[in-house]
Amino acid sequence: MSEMTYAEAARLALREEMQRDPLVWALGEDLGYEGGMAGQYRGLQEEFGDDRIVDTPISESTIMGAAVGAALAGTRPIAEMRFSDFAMCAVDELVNQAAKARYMFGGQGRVPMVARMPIGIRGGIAAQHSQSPEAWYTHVPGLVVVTPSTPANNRGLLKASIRCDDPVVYMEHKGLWGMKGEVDEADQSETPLGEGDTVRSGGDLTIVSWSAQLGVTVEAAELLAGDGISAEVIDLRTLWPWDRDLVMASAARTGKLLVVHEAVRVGGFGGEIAAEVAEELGIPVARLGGERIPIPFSIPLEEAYKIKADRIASRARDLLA
Amino acid sequence: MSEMTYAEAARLALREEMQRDPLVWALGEDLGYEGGMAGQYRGLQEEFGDDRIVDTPISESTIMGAAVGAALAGTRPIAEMRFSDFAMCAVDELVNQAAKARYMFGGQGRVPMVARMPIGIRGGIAAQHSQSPEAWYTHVPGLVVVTPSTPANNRGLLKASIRCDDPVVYMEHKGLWGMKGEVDEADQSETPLGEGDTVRSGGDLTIVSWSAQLGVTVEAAELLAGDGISAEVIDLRTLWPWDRDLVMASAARTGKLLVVHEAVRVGGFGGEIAAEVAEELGIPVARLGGERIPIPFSIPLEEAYKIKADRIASRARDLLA
Amino acid sequence: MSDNLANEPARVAAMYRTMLVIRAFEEAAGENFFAGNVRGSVHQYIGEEGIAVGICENLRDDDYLTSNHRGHGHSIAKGAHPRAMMLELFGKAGGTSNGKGGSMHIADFSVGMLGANGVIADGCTISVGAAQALRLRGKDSIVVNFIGDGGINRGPFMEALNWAKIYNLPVLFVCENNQIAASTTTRLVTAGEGIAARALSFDVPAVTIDGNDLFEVDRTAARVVSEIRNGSGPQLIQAMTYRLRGHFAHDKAGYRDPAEVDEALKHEPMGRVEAWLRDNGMSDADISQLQSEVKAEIDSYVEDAMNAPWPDASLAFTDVQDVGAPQAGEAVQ
Amino acid sequence: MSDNLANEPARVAAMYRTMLVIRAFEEAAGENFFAGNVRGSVHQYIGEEGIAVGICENLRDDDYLTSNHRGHGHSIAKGAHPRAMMLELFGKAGGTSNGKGGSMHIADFSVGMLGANGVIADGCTISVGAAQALRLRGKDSIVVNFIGDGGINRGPFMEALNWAKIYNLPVLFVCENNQIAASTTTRLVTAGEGIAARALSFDVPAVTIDGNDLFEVDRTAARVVSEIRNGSGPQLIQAMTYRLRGHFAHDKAGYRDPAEVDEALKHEPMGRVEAWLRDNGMSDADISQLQSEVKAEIDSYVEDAMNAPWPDASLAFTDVQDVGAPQAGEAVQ
Ligand SMILES: Cc1ncc(C[n+]2csc(CCOP(=O)(O)OP(=O)(O)O)c2C)c(N)n1
Ligand SMILES: Cc1ncc(C[n+]2csc(CCOP(=O)(O)OP(=O)(O)O)c2C)c(N)n1
Ligand SMILES: [Mg+2]
Ligand SMILES: [Mg+2]
Repeated sequence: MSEMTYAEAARLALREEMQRDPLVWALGEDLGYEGGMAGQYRGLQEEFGDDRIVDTPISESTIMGAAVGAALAGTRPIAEMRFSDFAMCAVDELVNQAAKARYMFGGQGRVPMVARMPIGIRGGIAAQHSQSPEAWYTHVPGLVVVTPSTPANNRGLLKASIRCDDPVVYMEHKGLWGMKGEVDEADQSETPLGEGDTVRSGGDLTIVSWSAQLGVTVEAAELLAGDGISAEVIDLRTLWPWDRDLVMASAARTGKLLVVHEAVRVGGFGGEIAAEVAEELGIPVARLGGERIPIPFSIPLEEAYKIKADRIASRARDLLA
Repeated sequence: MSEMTYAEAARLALREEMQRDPLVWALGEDLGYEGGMAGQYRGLQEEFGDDRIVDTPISESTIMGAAVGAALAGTRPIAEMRFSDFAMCAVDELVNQAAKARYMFGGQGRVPMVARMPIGIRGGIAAQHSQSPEAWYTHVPGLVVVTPSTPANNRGLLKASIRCDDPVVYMEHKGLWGMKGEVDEADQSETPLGEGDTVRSGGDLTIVSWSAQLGVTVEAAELLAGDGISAEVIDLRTLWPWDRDLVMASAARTGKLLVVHEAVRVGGFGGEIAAEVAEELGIPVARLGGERIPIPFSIPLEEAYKIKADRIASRARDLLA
Repeated sequence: MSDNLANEPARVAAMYRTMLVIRAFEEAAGENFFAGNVRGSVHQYIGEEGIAVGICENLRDDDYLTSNHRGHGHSIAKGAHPRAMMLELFGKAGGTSNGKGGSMHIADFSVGMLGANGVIADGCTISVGAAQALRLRGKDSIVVNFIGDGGINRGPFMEALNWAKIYNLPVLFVCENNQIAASTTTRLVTAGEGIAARALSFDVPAVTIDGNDLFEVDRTAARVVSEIRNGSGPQLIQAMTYRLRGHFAHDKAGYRDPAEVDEALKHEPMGRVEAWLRDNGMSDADISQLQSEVKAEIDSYVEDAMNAPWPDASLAFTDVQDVGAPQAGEAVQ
Repeated sequence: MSDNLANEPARVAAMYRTMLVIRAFEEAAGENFFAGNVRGSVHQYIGEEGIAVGICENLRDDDYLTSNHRGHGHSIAKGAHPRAMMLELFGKAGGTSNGKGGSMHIADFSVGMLGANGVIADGCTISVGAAQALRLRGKDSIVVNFIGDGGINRGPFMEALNWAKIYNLPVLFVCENNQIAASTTTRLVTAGEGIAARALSFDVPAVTIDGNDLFEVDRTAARVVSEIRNGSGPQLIQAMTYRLRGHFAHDKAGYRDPAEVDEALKHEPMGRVEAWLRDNGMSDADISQLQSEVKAEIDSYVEDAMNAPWPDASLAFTDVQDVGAPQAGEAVQ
């Protein structure tokens, strides 16, 4: 066990997979010297060469499109988009090509690539650098969607995503780069895609969350514990496929479901989970997500967007009332 | 009253608005001679000139980006994308620029544009020409999302969208181009954005749908009527803002909600509506949407994707059972 | 496929035969579109056969090809089987994609045909990535991308030109310049001298040739392909040609002067190869023999396609993804 | 703003003052970033002041300008008020966007500044559309777009060049070539001779000038702007310059040789204008007087920004849209 940050854990995972498999490579802007926004690629270009850690021009469509071609041609590329906001410059290549090639061609080809696009609010980077569009990609057949929440699962999920034969939309959270946690370097196993994690057990209600919002949700669970309310908190970790069995079992037991995410509530993935649970179990459900506004720059405005622990706790109390 | 097709009604609306307001113009590929894929622009270039019906190169990013600039600069452009699938080549311009400009600049500018991008299955055009991504745009603050279902409301909603000061994602359905219906040419009024339409009243359950799926849903209601089940059918018409009051009132009265859409069920807008109703009313809800697969080409496969009237009826029966 | 030797008759006859197969395939595709047997958009390659055949004659099975919406000719020239392709157009089991893709998504990975594409210019970015993969895998194969003269105005193509050059990738861009994009005369929406000038501005060598002259295409491809295989980096060939039919089968192309089409017919590629074969010892009898043989072959594929079974509905739910795959049948309950 | 007359001292002094304002603004922005008063990314324009000032000196308030992530200098030169801009950087009420946008989204529509932009090259497509709007509205204004030498490799920019030319739009593209994009030496990721050659391949006239020479920028802009206003269609100016600081305030730029920076300092634009003013009758006293005056002005804006109130949280929910607007407060319950 050693302590490392979320970014360092990602770097470790990538390094291990690049050592394991010479066909794993990454392409994106400023990966070499800069080593990625948060150092998640640091030193890897020196170690593996500039044809496996490729510095590219500012050409998002081609970063993504080239990854599709490279995957169809037998390698395992990681297309680094820096921000999920910039990945919107390559939605066509991801959705019309990566997600559909295997199907359109009747299974002749596979697209084992990782489209890496950090999400979320980091503080003061405003509307074009703070979005959380994960719900979009859950709606696209062919894609797997992953949202790591800790150093340990960022390592395990990235390893699993690189090894996966499907195109994986890998969404780290910019606010978590510096988060510290224990990682067992000796353990080379993947964190299985599609498996949620019950990070706190409880019997009064089930709260489902993911990515950076998970931490806030756990805080809320503490607050609730103070009032004698025991909340079970599930970290979904993978949004597609999401761990339906885990969530249903928990919700069936507690009889109440609350889903919380940083992304805009309207059209967010919370709707999918809440609807599925309501359809199957007919229990009370609730959702918390961002208001339908672009992310503002100024501190008080940005704070007004965020879903704080006290709001989560009070929504939970309403649900139990 | 005169009978016309869905495409002719759209052409009528555009022609009327272009006559009314010299700052309304359209840009896209093959609008002049071809008159749009379904003739929805036919003859308008001769009438208004090629600087108001602009034939463009194959440059989707610029069609959308130019519309944003032209809107900020005081005109009312209509960016024709031909297929919502191709609009994915311009998601950045729509989501990062059109939707956010007014907000990022503190209200200094407006973006009164229509991003016109037909959705849906037309028969045999497969995975890259048949998608229904309307849910995506409901998730984007700043955007209005419209899905006309008849010639009459295609005319009225297009007029309202052109007059709207917000960027409107206008999603006609390719399968409806030839649909005939009565249109009152004398009536110049808009179909208000955000207002749903109760197309069939009933007391046993509420079925919400939109676009081409609405017709199939009405068929299903007929089938149900045969079994003595009276379904209320609501055509949402606008997805953002959606007519929450109308849906809640109906669902509260019938006590059961079913949402049906052609788009993929996972991550679809049905989840939003079902979740909202379940949260607010705690009544039984259900959703029907496409399986999470790309749209296949071959008839039996494409048919397997579609949500037929009998499936809707049987789901409704389960809900009442 | 054979090396580019002198134009010995047998080799030319073989290329001519492939051109005939493409022409006959496209005629049959069009007829069956109107007969209601083929749905969707059928973009015919009629009049442009010399380009695909002349280029692909100089490729190996392990070279990759990426195509666009008008991909039937490219696929046949690269070695995809026209029978499986015809079944695909009909949406039948046994089609290249088992009916999942249709006309705009023909592919045959076994001969390096990485797929036709319904989104203009996306094949360009896919190509440069495929070339990077070849380098990582230590292969000496190359990638050929076919793009139209309308497609060159999409940004991703221009990004791909820059990309291919800076990484010195083995990519051959072939711009099929038929002077039109759907109903749009491309000259009117294309600034400057066009694609060759643009390619040169990226330092990508570009040559403009008569795409209706099989021999010029073949000669040029032989040289350029070997240069690229030997490390020259990307190059571009602009092949001038003419789309003898509408944009797709159901386009009457009323936007152009019939006289223009009549004129173009004089320069179409088949006749010119035919003439050469006549001058080089092939008799009229041999030629019409070959033509009817090919016609019969394609007719038999149409026959097969008519009689072939539909894919089972459950196939709609396969080949999506390994992780989080849909439960087939769930929908067809 | 004034026409481009001879370089009479008063006019040059005015331009010099604007350059000083930009320099002082950027220094203050950086200091307050490190002091924790300004959040996010602060991309300083230090060393490139001559370009924005020389170009905008030749524009009218009703000409439009679109910018990129490095937009402070462009905004000030176009006439945005540095006080409102400083308040915006601090996220305070009274900022250009009332704190909603921050450094990367400075705009002042009252002087035709249509906004800085956080997405590289999106200003290019916005510009050509704004130019089409000007034509529809019968205005003789023009649109100026600033793009970096890294940004030229994005497809939308290349699409926009083609677009501007085919519609003969009044657009001036100004490529600020500081030879770097974040930590990437753009030469290494840019094929061919670069942007001027590319523009010419679209038949867009392009000229390369010393962006650190205010006089050359001013002279060139005077000519090109009037040609465009008189219907020449789009043109491009490549202004060679150097980014004296890191990519953004928190970038130490360890990827480049300090010697390179020292060399560049010899050619930075301020000193050269200063020398000219000295030769043309401005005393050292006048100059340092002007410098301290500007410094004091910017300091006062920082002071104002420090003391200005935060925007009310409810403002987060306004200016989104008219139809389907969020219910403010709902979130802050
Ligand atoms: C991104 C995108 N935009 C638009 C279309 C619609 N479309 C299909 S083919 C075509 C014209 C293509 O012209 P060209 O590239 O010259 O190829 P040609 O058809 O002449 O072979 C268009 C506009 C598309 N398929 N993809
Ligand atoms: C589409 C997109 N990709 C990447 C980025 C991240 N980014 C911001 S500035 C920058 C470098 C820009 O370099 P250049 O265009 O030369 O402008 P300069 O910073 O040198 O003024 C990059 C890559 C972005 N903002 N938008
Ligand atoms: Mg063409
Ligand atoms: Mg630069």
